[in-house]
Amino acid sequence: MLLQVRDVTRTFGGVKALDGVCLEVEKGGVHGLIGPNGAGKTTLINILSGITAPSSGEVLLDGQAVHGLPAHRLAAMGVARTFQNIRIFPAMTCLENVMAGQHMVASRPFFPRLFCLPSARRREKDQRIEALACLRRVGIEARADFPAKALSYGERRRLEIARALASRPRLLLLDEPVAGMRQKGVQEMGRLVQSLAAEGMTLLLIEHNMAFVMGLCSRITVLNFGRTLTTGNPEQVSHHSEVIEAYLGVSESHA
Amino acid sequence: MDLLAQQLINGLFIGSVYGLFAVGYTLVFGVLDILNLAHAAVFTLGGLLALWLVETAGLSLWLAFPASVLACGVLGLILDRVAFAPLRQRADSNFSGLISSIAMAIIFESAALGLFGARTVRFPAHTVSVHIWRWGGISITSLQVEIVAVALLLMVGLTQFLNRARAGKAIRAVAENDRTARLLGIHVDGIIAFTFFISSALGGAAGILFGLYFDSLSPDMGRSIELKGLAVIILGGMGSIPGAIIGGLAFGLSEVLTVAITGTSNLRDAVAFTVLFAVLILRPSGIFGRRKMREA
Amino acid sequence: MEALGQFFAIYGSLVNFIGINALLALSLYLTLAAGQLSLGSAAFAAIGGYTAGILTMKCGFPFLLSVAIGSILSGLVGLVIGLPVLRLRGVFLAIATLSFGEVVRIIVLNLDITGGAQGLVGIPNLTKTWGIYLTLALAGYSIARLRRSRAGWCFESIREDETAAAAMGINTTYYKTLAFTLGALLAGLAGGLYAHLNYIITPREFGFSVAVDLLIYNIVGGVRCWYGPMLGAFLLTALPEILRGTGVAAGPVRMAANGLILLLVILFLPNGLVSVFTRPGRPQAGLPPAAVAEEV
Amino acid sequence: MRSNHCRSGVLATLFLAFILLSGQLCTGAAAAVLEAKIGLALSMTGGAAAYGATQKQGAQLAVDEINAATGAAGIKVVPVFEDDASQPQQGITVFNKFINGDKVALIIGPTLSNTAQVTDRIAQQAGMPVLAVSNTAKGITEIGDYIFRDSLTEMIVIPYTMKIAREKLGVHKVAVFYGNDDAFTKGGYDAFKKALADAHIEIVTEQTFAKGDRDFSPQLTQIKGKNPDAIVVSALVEEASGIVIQARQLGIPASIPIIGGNGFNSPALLANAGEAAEGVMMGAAWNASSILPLNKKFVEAFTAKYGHPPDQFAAQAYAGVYLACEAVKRAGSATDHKAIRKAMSEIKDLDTVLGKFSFTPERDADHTPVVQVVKGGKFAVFGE
Repeated sequence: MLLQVRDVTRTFGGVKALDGVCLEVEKGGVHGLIGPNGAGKTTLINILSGITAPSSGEVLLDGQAVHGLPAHRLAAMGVARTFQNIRIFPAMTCLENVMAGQHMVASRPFFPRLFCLPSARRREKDQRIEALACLRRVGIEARADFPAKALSYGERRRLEIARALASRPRLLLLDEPVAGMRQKGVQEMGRLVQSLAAEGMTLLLIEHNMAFVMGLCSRITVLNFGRTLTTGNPEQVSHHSEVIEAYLGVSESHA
Repeated sequence: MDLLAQQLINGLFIGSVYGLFAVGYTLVFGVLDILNLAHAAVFTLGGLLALWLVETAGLSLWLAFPASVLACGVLGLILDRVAFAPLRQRADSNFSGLISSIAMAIIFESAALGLFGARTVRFPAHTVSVHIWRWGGISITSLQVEIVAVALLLMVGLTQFLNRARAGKAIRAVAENDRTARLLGIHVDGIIAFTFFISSALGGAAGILFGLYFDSLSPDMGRSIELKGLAVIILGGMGSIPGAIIGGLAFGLSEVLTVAITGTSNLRDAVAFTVLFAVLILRPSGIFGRRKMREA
Repeated sequence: MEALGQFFAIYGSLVNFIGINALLALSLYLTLAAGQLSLGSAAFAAIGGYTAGILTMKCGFPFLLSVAIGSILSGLVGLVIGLPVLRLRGVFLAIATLSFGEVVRIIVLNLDITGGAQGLVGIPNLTKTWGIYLTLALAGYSIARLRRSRAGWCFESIREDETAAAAMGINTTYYKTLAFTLGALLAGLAGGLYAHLNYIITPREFGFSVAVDLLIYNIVGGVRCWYGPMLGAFLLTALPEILRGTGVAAGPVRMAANGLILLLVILFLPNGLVSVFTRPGRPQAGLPPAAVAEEV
Repeated sequence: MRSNHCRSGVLATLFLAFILLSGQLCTGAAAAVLEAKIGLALSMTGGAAAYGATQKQGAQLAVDEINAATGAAGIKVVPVFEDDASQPQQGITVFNKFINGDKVALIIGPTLSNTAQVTDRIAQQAGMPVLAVSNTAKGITEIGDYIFRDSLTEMIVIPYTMKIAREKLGVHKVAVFYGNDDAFTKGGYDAFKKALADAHIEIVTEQTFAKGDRDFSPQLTQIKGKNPDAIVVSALVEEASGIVIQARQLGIPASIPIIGGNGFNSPALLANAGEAAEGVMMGAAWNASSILPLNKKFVEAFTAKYGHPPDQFAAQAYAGVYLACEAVKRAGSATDHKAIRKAMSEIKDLDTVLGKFSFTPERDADHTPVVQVVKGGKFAVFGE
């Protein structure tokens, strides 16, 4: 078991965003996290990546308690993530974005750089090659020297994943990776996620696009009003009566 | 006892002056998240212009006051058009807006210096009639009462305006989220310009009242109140109108009480800024600020 | 050669001030490079300057030792202040550092050892032009080489997006404090050099307006590049003399010209003067069609 | 490219040399008239702009008068006004320009003592005479033997005032109120403190304000609570007016006099404080109401020219130009700084608007101060 979430609660000013959520993610494979708007999915991801601390409950990574640790500690333990509202570094080039993402794994001492030692140049060259590989991995190598803000929406999503990959994570949290994309983009993203899983990376995926989730995930957890509704394989989940109700209820109120 | 009562009155009064200055300041801050450092210069120009209208053009104060306030509103429009609107789309509009407002402040202040001279001047005596009431050792002037009243009226009136009037609601919508406001069909640029108009008009009015009460107007009169105004809008919570007035009162009282309690005035400003510092660290959203949730 | 001698005779002190201001601007740049808007650099310069000045004057310490101690003390204060203050963002941080600066200034004003308002008088004149520029060259070079080092990447990432930087594994608190402390260290160093330049330092030379000036140097020069702040400091320090040289009359007109130039730079050179010197070779100028978000 | 640069450099040098030479020739041609270039470093912008403006007016008036009186022989003043922006940094550049660029006969200014502390050392090193016309901080003339001043310091004015206050008004305990962030007002406070101790007057409370403050009621309320015989204030006129008005508004009776120093001696006090200024007492270097012909003529000419009466800053600047002129005239040269310095130090009992003027051996102003009181909306000499 790579990740265990036990009875996690998080309140914001009296409102319970998460209320005793439990979740287990096994090593390898793609785990889906779905639920209507406001179910607390992003809050959960924020807790898993250390951006928010849980009000109570515990989070175990490889059996080690990690809840309440700051984001950079969790990143150091191999958790990487993307954001729903894409947080790339707009003024950097794509390559620079990925190189910045190498923070956890790259050695970049100051003094060799200060004295222009060859070792510094060699290291930078290696890191550059590795960053280019990450860009190639997500299919935007051609954009390496473009400023990130000049990318298309889909490319930005990819860039953000490339940056996350640069830290060679064990667990990758993807927050709505295909939100707002057309069919073609969704398919490409699906292939990317699959190939990452095939390499043995564990992914936790938040998504609204049901077809996308059903097609990719081996297991799915459903959240509703801050509680775990159910966990199961796509087949089980899609036939779960409460799940159907939760989604129908939402779509009704939206209509 | 008289001493303390008088000090409380002093604090209430100077606090209202800070509040008056801060109301317009905080309005722009609330809507655009930008500090308009030219506000103090508009404040100065408002006072000096009204004086010029009274003294040189021979208008009565009742005409000069609205005329000058209007002119300051127009200055606000210019400010928006020249210094802020062109920068709005920039990623670093907080930084660059700050600087362009400083540039405008320099230009405005040099205009004040060039047009009105560097000397400290005042409204002609008896421009407004002043009564002084005394009870025992306590004294209050009618102007003090009027300024406190104007500050409170403005607080209530502006709050009502923002809550009730169409334009006021539009301002609040833009303050909340300009993109959503645009989607709702609000003419965002117009609303921002309007906000600048009101803010600067209020700044000008504050300048006139300030000049009337203290019998002293000079091109650099905005400087000393600028920092305190900044402190006040932080204390009160950014963008909060009642916060600006109450923050002003709190700041005024903290100054006065420092003098009253320690008996000396060396520490007055140090205490005020230490309080500000502490508030920022302990409660960054200010005493009355909505805690703006910054999403992760 | 004689013309050069003549130039230095008239503008030698200006050349010194440019160097000092460039150093101070660089110190602020360090903090800005990590995305933190500080208005406390002037206060750190004051701490460094007064400490160094007092040590050489009253304790007979050698020049370099005094300056080093002043710089280190300033850095330590930066560390202590930075830890709580850097939790704040944007304007709030600016105002917290500003109130820290005011408190420092008022303390200096009220101490006996600093000479109060009349300043610390009689500091030996030990700073030489070459010393300033050697320091500037070293500081500039180190900061230039900081880019692409571990800390450099961290600063840049935090400036771009603090939350994303944290999620990437950057200890943002550590690196923000590092930037702030290094900035304080450099400001203290510049202050120490400045103190030994003119026999005297006064609290007024480290006030709010100086803090704002330093910010202006950075924005006008450009904060995307290590030499931007130096360029800004150079141009704006020399500007009054340039205007004097071109015969713009002293007084309000020169002041207005100052403001106007600042305004033009900020409006038309979004990345500061640096953008004039960087070639538009990178595909930054002409964005590819893909720049427009195709979906959403 | 390179040779081009060289050539233009040579040309420029030749051109400069030509200009300089022709300048020399011109002065040579009109040998009968001694042309004295005087550099005036005044604060035209910044915090002290108000003083710089009136100083410039006073100086300009003196220059015009002197030049109008220049006949075939005599002295012609060429003033070079520069703005020190109330900042030491700019002051230094201005001084360097005067010394090395304009090559003036002597320098008048700068407006602020803080600036003078820095700039005057440069002049001293360069052997350039400086006449301070408004600096009153201590340690200015101590900078060196080229530094003079015609502004009587608070150290002279205030003890005299306190002596009179004690003798004539029976003042025994006072409250002191001063600006603690400004060299002038802080220096004034030091002078008051010493003078009060010497005159055995008790200080019941000390209060401070900062430059630019407009509200003084908290401090005045404290002072009122201590019931002093008088309030001694070290302030410049902007703050002085406000203090006077607010003291009276708070109900501090006119029987408790407010006593000030040089900073109070300005028509702005009368204009801005109005009736509240009645009875305010001040020790000052210049007697505005003096009926000596020289002073009367100055006040009239000034008022006619600028539409408002002069203040002490204007009077001291006006006197400064005359003193400078006298020194150049006596030295017989506008370039021999040594001679000008010597001539200046030898000025004795010269009639000026400040009264009979001499320099002390320490190059400070030496003339009788005056204690004035506001009576019927006008300055009057105390006791007259």
